[in-house]
Amino acid sequence: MTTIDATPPSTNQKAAVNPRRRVYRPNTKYIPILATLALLIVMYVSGIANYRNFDQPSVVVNLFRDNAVLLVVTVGMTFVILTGGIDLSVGAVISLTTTLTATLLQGGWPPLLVLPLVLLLGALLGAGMGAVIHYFKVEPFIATLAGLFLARGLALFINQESIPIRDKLWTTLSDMRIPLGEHTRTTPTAVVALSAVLIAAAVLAWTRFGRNVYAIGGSADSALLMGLPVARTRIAVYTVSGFCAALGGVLYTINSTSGHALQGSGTELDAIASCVIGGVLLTGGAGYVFGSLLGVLVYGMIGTIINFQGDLNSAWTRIVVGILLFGFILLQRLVTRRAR
Amino acid sequence: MGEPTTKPVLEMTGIRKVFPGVVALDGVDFRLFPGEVHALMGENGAGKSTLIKVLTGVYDIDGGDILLGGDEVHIAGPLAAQKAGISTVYQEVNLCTNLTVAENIFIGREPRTFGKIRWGVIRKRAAELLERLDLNIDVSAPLSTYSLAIQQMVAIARAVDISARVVILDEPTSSLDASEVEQLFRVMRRLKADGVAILFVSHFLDQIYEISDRLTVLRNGQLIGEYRTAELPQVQLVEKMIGKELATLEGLEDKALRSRTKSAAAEPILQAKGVGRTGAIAPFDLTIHRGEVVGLAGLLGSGRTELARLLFGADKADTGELSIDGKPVTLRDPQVAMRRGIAFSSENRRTEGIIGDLSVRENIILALQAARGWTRPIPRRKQDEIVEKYIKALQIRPADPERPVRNLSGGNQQKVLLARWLITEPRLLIIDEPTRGIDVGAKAEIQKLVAELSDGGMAVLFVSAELEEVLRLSHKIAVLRDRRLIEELDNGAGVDAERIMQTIASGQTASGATS
Amino acid sequence: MTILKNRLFWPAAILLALLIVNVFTSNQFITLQDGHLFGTLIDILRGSAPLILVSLGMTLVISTGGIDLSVGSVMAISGAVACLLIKDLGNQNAVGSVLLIMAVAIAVSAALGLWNGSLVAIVGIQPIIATLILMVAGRGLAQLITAGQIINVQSSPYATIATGFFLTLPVAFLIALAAIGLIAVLTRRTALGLLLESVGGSPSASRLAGIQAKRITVMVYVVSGALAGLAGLIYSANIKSADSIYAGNLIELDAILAVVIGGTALIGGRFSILGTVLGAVLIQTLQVTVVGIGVPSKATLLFKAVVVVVLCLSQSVTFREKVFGRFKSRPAVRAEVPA
Amino acid sequence: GCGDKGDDTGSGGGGDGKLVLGFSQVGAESGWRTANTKSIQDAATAAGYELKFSDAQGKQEKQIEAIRSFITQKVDVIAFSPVVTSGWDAVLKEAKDADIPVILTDRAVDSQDKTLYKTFLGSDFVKEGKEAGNWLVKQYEGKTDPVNVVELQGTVGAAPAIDRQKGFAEAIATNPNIKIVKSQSGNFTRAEGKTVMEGILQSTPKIDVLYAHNDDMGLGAIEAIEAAGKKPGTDIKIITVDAVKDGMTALSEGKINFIVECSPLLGPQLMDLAKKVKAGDTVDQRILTVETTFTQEQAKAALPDRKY
Ligand SMILES: Nc1ncnc2c1ncn2[C@@H]1O[C@H](COP(=O)(O)OP(=O)(O)OP(=O)(O)O)[C@@H](O)[C@H]1O
Ligand SMILES: Nc1ncnc2c1ncn2[C@@H]1O[C@H](COP(=O)(O)OP(=O)(O)OP(=O)(O)O)[C@@H](O)[C@H]1O
Ligand SMILES: [Mg+2]
Ligand SMILES: [Mg+2]
Repeated sequence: MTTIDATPPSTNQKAAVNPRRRVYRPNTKYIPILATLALLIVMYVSGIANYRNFDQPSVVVNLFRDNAVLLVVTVGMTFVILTGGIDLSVGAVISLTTTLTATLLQGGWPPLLVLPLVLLLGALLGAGMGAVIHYFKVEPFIATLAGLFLARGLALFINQESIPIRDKLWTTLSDMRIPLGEHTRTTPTAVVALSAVLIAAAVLAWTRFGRNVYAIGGSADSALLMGLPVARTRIAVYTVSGFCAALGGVLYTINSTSGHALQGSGTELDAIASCVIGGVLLTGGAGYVFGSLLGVLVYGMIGTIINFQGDLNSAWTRIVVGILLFGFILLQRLVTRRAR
Repeated sequence: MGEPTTKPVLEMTGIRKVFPGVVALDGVDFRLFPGEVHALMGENGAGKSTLIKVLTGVYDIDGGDILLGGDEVHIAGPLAAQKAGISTVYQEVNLCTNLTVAENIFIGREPRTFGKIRWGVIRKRAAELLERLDLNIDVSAPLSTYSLAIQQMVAIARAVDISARVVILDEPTSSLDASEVEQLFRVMRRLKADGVAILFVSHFLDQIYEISDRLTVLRNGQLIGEYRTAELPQVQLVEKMIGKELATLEGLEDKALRSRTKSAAAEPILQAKGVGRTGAIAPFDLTIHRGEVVGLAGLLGSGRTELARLLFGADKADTGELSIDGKPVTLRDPQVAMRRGIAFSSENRRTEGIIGDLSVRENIILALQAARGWTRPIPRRKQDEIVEKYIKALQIRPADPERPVRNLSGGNQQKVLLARWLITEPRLLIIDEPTRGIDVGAKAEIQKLVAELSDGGMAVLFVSAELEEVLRLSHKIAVLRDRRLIEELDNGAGVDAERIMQTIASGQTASGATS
Repeated sequence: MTILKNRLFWPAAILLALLIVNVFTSNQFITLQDGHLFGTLIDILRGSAPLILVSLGMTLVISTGGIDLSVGSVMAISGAVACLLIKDLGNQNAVGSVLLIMAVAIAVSAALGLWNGSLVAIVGIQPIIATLILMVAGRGLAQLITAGQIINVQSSPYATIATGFFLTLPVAFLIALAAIGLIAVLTRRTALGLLLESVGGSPSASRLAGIQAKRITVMVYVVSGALAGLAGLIYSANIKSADSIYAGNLIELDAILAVVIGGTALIGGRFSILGTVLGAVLIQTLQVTVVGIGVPSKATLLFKAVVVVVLCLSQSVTFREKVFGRFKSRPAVRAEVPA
Repeated sequence: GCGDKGDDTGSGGGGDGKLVLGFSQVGAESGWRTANTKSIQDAATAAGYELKFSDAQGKQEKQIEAIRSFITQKVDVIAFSPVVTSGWDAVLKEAKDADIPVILTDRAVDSQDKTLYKTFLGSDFVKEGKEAGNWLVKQYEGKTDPVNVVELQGTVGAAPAIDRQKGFAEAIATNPNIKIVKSQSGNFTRAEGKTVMEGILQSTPKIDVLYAHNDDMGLGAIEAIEAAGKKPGTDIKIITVDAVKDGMTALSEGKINFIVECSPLLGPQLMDLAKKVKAGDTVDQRILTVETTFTQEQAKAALPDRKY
């Protein structure tokens, strides 16, 4: 540092408009979400144009009701995927929760004990998987697959049959309707699911834990070197996911007033797909819960359209689901690519 | 720069660290006093970064003790280190590029009310902090939108803002240019005055002599000694680092290479006419001839990297015409450029250079193999031959071709990258910060190599934050400012650092009028 | 000591343990009968062929950092196409025609792989979603081809690929062996393996090194599709019918598991063909063992869970260190950092 | 107490006055099920009804979703084959509140409130299991040798699997000589039926009887038995459930000994019922499908007219 005088570069810093300032661009990070939302609305409007009674408010309300479980599970999954992990066990945790809840309630356990118990169990299972993943450096895929086998295995072991729930609290919740408008009412399950989304969004945006989730997803090594609590955070996201899955299971039992060891199977894939459709990157570090919410709604909307179509046999149902999904993703790509 | 009278804030004794197959540290002692800048010196792979990682608990030690403020401690990890008052910038920029600049500075210690992060405060304070380092950027943009040098500054900002008793800076200046380094030193001096102990690693001897009070030299994982900087002449320091007589290092002598004459009447290899890319670099004209070394000079973020990338097709140009050997080409893809004999080594070796899981051998032959296509594998014997040759030529250590490149020291990784491109025998070699993090000895070797290659007819586009290096090697220097090529100079008599800085400074009015 | 450190040591040890269990539970572990080998071991080898094939393709896909969920549906389509065509043959036992039909089915599967690969590499859709589309729609296609019914065929050359024997060994296993050999040669004797690992290890660095990642990615999905198609043929030949609903159902999960057990990381990069084969055989052996020792159906999943847990823990270096490391001498206890 | 929605249910869904029937199918998990779907679709066309068909892919939540969608679409009659027995009260109440009559097909629900649905048309899985067991008991009447039975179960946890196991176990309990020595799940599929049977053959010294919860698993098992050098139907007696065409063929060829029919052809009966409940006629709470059992001789006679 003997030759160069440092004055010239520092002089231009004081220029009125800083010439070095990077070109301002509109907030590009929200473009994917906005595009997804726009496409969802297009889908809805074309549903109204094509099908009788599609314009009923209950179509929208039911979208949230019917997908309450998926929504809650997807919220948990979003946390996991944001850290770059994956949780295959969620569907099985739903199975276990519904089976256990139904069995315990049938056995006369007090409902106010059963509820926290099953939620705790889900969270513990998640924490266990998280600990194995973090401390033993086991691939999330394989650790949570073992969790899947374990949870569903336990459920089947406890009871293979479909068990009705006749508990007062559960049936009351199940029958409860929350009026939204003149002819529209919704259920507590939908409210719980939406609250989960809001809480998760707030946690991710405004808390240290939330930001650590993103940091780990960006680069776990860097996060560690930056002195972030990687172990705690990583275990926590799997705990959140386990908790959400258990909560989803509880919502399931409320929705259907029954428990069954095969309930919720395949939910993991739906949840992962919803996250990804909503713009969450599987490699971690990018995405929003609201995106995941939109992903769930897209999924639900596809189902609704197929139900309204009503003349597809199983084969065509699958094909049309595939085509709609493809069309949606393709448009989403095109729109976001343009806008960037 | 007083002799430390107080007790050391940090003391490491008999530190030993063994990786499978390498003893990275072997009984190293190290002391750090409050209010001093202590330089850690050594060749690439000497063990500097390892010592730092041992200190901050990234690695468990295999032997020895660490005393912090006189107490023996076990530091479980970077989090514990930070809590114990040790703040670190690691060698490879270790930030989360998916987060914003502001967030990278404050993550883990965000100001909050009732648990809710106060984003406004964070953005404001981050901007202020960077301002103090003379950096004026949009702090709410993702870090990935900035060049490596800026990322390095952000990492520094983060480290110095954490109130710590020990600040560790592992090669923070490797891609900074003179003015940024000056800003950094200003901050370091202030910290020092506050009684903070600073551990500083750099391969620039000038910087060491400017800022450090004392220095510790490592060689091959062993402690050579602890010295007061002022009492150790530069020549002796180098001798201690490399363990050889300086005589073998004549390449270090400044201006040794620059009097070379360009072979006359060389035909142009590459011609750019009005090539540019919106948001990255304004349209520019540039011609590169056979056997010519063209240096790019400019300040941080002036667009050197962006220019180089366009010439390789790493980014697509959206205006202008490019011709190679007189024939127009569109560089859609690096592959196209490679087929025309262009090679490009990125400044960002961690994400755009090495492939960590692969071995040294595989990393070296990668580009050559890609050029041949997958159906024509390079015979293993040939691979071994080439790799061995370059391991020797570039002094890559450890000289084990089957070691995963991830486990090499930073400087050695850089050499691997260089080797990757050299073996493709390109006609135009574009190297962006090729000497980043490379020790004095190897740097001289590389410079010599570049000179030899250009004598042999290879054209080189040479990008470096170190202006002297550009001056020493180039036949022609293109000066950039604010993402605009403002002048082309033939490197001859009368061209020196001052002249170039002047060009850059005066360019201000020119660009102010045109942009 | 070095064997113990090998990633594949523990899966291999567990495989061996399961095989030993089978020696005791089965009437015949391996014997010569009707001029060919027979017994539980042979059943395992034969039964694992489809999974091996699918997992091989999956290994390549995963090595580039992708994933292929559509393999099960491709299996169903391939079997459906083959059975539909064979059923309409005048002479179902005509070897030439059956071979041609099998080639057609594999070509169809490869084309489906091309579709997947294009979505991933050219359109730029995340692999999991890109292949999910075909996973869902593909099964619908298969059902459409078979009209939702099981198509029976009576073609002995077709059945041979699943149940036949050649040189006393099951043909299905020989086909799997050939595929293993082919993939091994393709990846390790050419530079393909290196390029795959490089693309998976760092896509951006690979692009700048001049590797045509797109072309390679597409190719990998095509190979995966073709191998899944072949697996589908063996699956359907085994039951001499096309079952569009269950063929390959959930096999993607087993295949991914096999790949991961084999030491290939899901994020891409280094892959091991041998490891994958070991993983696939292990999964099949586990299936057979469950039946052999008569685990009650309701406990089957729990049993599998236990094996997978043991497996993933045993493969974890840190776990082994923490459990067995206590016996090693450790540096003196150091005090905690003062907070 | 849910509110009183349904002010305009009288108008029905169809604009053209056709009867609109919403049918939610379990899925397409077998050829049996596909035949069932086809029967319903054909019968609806024949009767001139508008059919809203929805496939639940074996998931209860999808079925609930479909039923709610039918309510929104204001169909005239809802019919569905429940995936599982319990958990329908809430959604059925919604249907009731909307004044849409519900018909259960194929599988029952265990709701305590029997007014939630008009009728249940379908077979009784427990009864099917019993029929299979009774036939077996009769075969070995008066013999004292132990009879080793192997059972191939359907998908673990699925209603038909549980009930067919239960019924069978009840029936054979009358003869202590008949013992189930192995019971494994073959997932209702041919391929798994085959692999599981291979394993069982390898690990079980003496097998007299095989009871498979559906034809497909039985057919897969036959392949395994033949590969092991034994004669199905002779060395090992085989009993299955369903009576799809392939099964009947094997039965007539002597490879299976007895099949309990579980008829998928509910379409015409369903349309008939739909019309009645729409008109407000009273119908029986439980209507059994016309079903029978087949021995080898009966199969030979019935095979030519077998459609599915
Ligand atoms: N994770 C690791 N695994 C194995 N070997 C390693 C690892 N990290 C470092 N090494 C080895 O330890 C030695 C010291 O490396 P270190 O990174 O400390 O060097 P350095 O002095 O920082 O060099 P440079 O100036 O190039 O940054 C090198 O030989 C390197 O190959
Ligand atoms: N104020 C700024 N100063 C510097 N770089 C900026 C600034 N704002 C944005 N950048 C980003 O930094 C990069 C600067 O371009 P480039 O990397 O080509 O410069 P360079 O001259 O090579 O500088 P460096 O020494 O930082 O590599 C661009 O990607 C640009 O988006
Ligand atoms: Mg270093
Ligand atoms: Mg640069």
